[in-house]
Amino acid sequence: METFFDTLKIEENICPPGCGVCREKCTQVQRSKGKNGSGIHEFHIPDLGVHMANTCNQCSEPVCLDACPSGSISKDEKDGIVRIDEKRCLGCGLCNLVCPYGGIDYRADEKKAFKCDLCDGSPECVNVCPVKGISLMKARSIVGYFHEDPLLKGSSLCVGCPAETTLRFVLRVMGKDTFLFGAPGCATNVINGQGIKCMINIPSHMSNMTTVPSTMTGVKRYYRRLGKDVKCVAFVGDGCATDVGFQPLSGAAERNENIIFMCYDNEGYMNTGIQRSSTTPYGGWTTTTPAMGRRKGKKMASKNVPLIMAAHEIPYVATAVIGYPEDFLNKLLKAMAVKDGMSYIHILSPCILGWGYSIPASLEVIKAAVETNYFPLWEYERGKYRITYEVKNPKPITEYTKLLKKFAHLEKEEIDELQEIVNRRFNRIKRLTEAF
Amino acid sequence: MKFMSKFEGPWSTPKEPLDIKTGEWRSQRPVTKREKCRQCGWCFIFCPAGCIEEKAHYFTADLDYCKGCGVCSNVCPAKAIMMIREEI
Amino acid sequence: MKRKKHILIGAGTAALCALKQIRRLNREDEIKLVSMEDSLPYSPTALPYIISGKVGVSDTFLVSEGFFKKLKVEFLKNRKVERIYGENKEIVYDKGIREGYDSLLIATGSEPVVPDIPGLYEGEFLTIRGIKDAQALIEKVKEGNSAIILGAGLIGMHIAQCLSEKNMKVKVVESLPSILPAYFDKEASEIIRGIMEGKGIECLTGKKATRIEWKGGKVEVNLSEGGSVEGDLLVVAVGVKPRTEIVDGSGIKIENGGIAVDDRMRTSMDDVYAAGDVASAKAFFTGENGLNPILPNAAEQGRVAGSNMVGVDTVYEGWIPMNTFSYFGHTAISVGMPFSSEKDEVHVRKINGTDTYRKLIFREDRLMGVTFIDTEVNAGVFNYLIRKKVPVGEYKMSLLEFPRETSLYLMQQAEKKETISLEE
Amino acid sequence: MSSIDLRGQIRVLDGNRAGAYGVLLCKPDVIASYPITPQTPLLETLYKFEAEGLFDPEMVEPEGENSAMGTLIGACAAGGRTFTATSSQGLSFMNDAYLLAAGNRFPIVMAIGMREQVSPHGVISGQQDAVLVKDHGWIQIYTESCQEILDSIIMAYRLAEDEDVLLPVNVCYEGFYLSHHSQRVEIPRQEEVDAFLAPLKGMNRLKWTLEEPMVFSSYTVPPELYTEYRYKMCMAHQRAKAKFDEIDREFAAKFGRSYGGQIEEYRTEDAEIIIVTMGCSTGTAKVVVDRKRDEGVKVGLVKIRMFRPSPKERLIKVLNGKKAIGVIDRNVCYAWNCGHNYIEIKTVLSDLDRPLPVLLDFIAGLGGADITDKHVEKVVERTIDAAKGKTYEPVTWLSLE
Repeated sequence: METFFDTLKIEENICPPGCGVCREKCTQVQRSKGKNGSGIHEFHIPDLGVHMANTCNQCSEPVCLDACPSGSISKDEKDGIVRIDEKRCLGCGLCNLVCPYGGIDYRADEKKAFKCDLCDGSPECVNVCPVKGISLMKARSIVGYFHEDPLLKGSSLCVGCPAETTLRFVLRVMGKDTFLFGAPGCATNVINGQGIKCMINIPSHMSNMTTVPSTMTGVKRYYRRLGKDVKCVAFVGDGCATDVGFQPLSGAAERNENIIFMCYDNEGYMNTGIQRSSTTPYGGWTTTTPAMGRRKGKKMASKNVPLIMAAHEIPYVATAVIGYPEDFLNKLLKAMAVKDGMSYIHILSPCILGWGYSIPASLEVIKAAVETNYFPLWEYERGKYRITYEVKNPKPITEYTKLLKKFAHLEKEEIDELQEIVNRRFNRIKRLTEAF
Repeated sequence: MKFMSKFEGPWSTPKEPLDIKTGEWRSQRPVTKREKCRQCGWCFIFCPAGCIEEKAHYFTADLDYCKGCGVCSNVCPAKAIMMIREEI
Repeated sequence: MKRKKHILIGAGTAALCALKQIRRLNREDEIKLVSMEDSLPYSPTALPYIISGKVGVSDTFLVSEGFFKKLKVEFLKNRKVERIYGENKEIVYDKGIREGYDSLLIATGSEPVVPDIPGLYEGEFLTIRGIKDAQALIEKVKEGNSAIILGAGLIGMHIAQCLSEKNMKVKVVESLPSILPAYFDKEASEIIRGIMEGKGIECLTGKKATRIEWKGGKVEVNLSEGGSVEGDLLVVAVGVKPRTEIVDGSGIKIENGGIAVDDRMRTSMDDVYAAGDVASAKAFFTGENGLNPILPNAAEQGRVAGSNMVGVDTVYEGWIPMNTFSYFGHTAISVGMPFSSEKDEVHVRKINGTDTYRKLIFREDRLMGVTFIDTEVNAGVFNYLIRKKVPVGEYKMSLLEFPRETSLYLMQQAEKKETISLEE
Repeated sequence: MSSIDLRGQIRVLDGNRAGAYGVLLCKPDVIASYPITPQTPLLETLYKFEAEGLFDPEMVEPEGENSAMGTLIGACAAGGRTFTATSSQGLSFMNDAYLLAAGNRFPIVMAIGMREQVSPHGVISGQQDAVLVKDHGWIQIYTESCQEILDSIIMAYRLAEDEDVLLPVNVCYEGFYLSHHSQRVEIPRQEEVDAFLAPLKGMNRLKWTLEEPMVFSSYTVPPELYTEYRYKMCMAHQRAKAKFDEIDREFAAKFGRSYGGQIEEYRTEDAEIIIVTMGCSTGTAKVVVDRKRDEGVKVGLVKIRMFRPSPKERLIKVLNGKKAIGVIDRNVCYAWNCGHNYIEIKTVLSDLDRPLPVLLDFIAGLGGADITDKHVEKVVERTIDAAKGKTYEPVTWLSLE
């Protein structure tokens, strides 16, 4: 259905001062093709503290193309890349004159226009950037696995809730041959619909918080008896998965039922109005762990549920976040491939209201959680632990906590303690990857 | 006796879809700079409301359902999606 | 919805951009492109490059043969539209054939102005507007011969350069005091002139051609204030004027010599649009209508017209003067107002020992115009800053010192500002 | 052929095993059960049957009763026939899912090996566990004998899965007295049961399929819709009553055994006084009734089989014109200081013709205590006296006298 072109993303304000590695590499690559120039420019205006890079936008209605008097600029329908036919280029410079985004250069000495051609799909700048500031976003390799979204539009989840994004992502990957299971919680609103009106196009069950894994067991086993392999997927909150519903989850894991159980962990009871759960982090504010008077949020660390699930030695356990969709996709595919037992995926899912951050910032929060090792991305696959996204230079936990009002009351002492918990937990996982 | 549901129990079917025009919640709306859209589809993946659609050569939100969260604008690598305040 | 029929008259940049836009927004409507010429569409801007031999004729066609088929567009070559009947929504072709339309675009472009100089028509002078003109000139190019060019505008200077590169002796006659007078101020103009003259191009500015005399294959141009120049061929490039004869008798309003359009590129007649060199359209700075026959405008006006023709309401922001001129490895760029007025703040930077010249014109904290000679910039970004009225107050000096970097930074910031969510 | 396959035979079996044969004969698709005394041997027997290949349901071993019911909810929603059994605190622990099953109209059949509830602790017989959930939306059938357990399980599936009913059904039998005591049991042949259950195959039942996706247990707004579902559930319960009588008649025709449907009426026709019982004490009571009849006392007995829904119409019919009613309750209602059936009968009184019979309640057999013929004789005698005009406290704690 959709086109989905690969595209370069350049992060803002992270170019190291004086760095020019991307430009040098691009020039080198282009030279090897007999061209002279760089399709990417990094700039430094020390006086203004500006360190940035700029490249062609590969517009869908390129004005450079429209303004070219010799028809030498074209937009490739297959990869979306705007290319210059060098042989036909007059060197008139009109493209440079009309492009508002500085995406095309004119070289007077050569009388040629010059621009980024994305190295025809595998841009070298991505590999050389020392701060990973350039990435190639490849939606096609993700949406290639998408099915039609079984979830209708118009859900009553909060504006911008990443849990909805996550659920749609999961369901698009899972496809139609899926039974979906939910429990009372935020996602209820999505899964259930209201009254006699439904908003999901796959069979779905709204269970009690204590009966999700067992209900899945029943469906899976009944269909197994009929000789049919159906996907049974749960998408429940941490209250259900890690608290009141933990016993049946553990039971299903011990029985190694062939189900995919996903917990979207928003670290609290959010549908009832932000009460603490067993995954509320140390120091985290909730209405039942207030930050006032004698209290400074939750006193104890969160329950490390994915690790507990791995201890059940089920075939597959992973942590995932929607902010790293390729990683998430791989994990979903692995979970779907498991036919002899249970898969558990623990998803960190920020709650705009309960955590206190601005509506569109979910992905920043998620990324900060990963980049600080607060929520390391790892998997346990048939006995082997593996970190699936290595953070080279983990940022201090303050880079995460500063984004969230629920940590606003923390002082150095608590921050240090939280950092200690993060370090300890990451080291545990790290050592597990080394030991197993 | 007047009944709303044709079923005996609390069940529902997508044949009777729930159609809440969540667009009414919106205080700001995304407007795609058509010409600048790279068709990368990142907004499509990340739109919580699942309301991003592909037009001829750009992606745009279905404003009947778009809640105006701004995530699409936030993830757009081309900065091609503007958030415009809704006027009442 | 009913399939509509759009007829586009002309096959230049404006018509093609309108066509592409219509197709982007509507896959069903019928589109017909009518060209007076028998070739594929091309841009006159490319003609000097044919003369210089940089590219062949076929390399300058704007689109390939397959383009029309792919876009489901009917391309009529060699057809002239004689008349438009707005009340019936019909056009009449040269052979009297009538055809109805739902919307019509006039993008007939412009033609060279030929000044009324005694003796001009007694010999074979050349103008450069079509491929045939270019081919005719190529045939007359001969190393060592000399050429006289009337007009030191962009076309005139460009041809001068091309002929000079072919080792012809070139003399340019311009009635105004400087070359490229519409786009560059005196100082910039002098820098360019210096380089041109260094390459042997004689620039006779402030001199009018008063009489042309043709003798034995030579042409002599008598100049005002006395004196004359002699050459083997004469090129007239004093400017272009809109090609408007198509609207004669139709009642469509003409102003400034072009077809008057509003900010949706609509003419005074319902469902008839005009775009490109033929149109007298809103100017960005003054808001008044005027002519600005340059390619970027044709492209943008074509896009705006195309959008409106399929019912997607699109406002034309107005044209901004701009041009870029490449000559002998040098580049001169002008975007926005080339000349400052008294209320403007002007900053100029020249770098000793080079031909580098930068001039920035500000009005309060807005950028109004820039001129760059031999300065590497992304010129369109300045157009962006001017058009978007981006406040540049504190960055004025930085723009002068680091024009490329600062303009890109400001553009990125402005783009980011537009996309920042208002929700907190 | 397995040595434990006793289908088509007559054997001496305890109630748990008799019940297990009932389940075997109904061929459920999914069984999930968690052990709790006294029903444990029932599920053990089922796991043996499966191991021996007598049938091949999916046998789930859940980690608790709530998950057992959860499993059945899933399997039943998908269209499967399901079975589980529990007792006492197991039933309490299952409550979360127990309610969900009824509200969703899932035709699950569950046996309850009845036992007292905590506190105090005690693995002791009683009816308290089952009567406590009398308004949780399940149909409840109480049995008197091991044979009746087996037969009632078969009838329970006919009732639960009937398209006019679609409600979960409990088959209740007292722990130890029935679960662990052996009696003569006729085990039907498989073909007979297959034929008896065959009508269910043609019945409509919404299932959870990929082809016709549905959401089960939707979020109910507006309140009128909630009311509608409750009304429909009440109506289903009301329809179940006559349906159960029909099923009983059909069962009698096929198997030669009848239990009277909603209630069993024993020598009631010309009786002046009626003893009301529920569960296994009925056998003892019948002996006493016979004995008293021999003495010329016009006493009859009504056995409540269908405790939920209430067999109101049948009770009105049988109790009309009687002089006195003595209820034996093996359970207590704290609110009214009486047994639950006493409240039930008292509710029916207002619908009887005047003069109303005198109503007495006798709480007996709690905590695993036996209800002996001496107890029942006391009940009959006092009820006769009351009919003659003697005044008694309405409720007697018989075991404490």
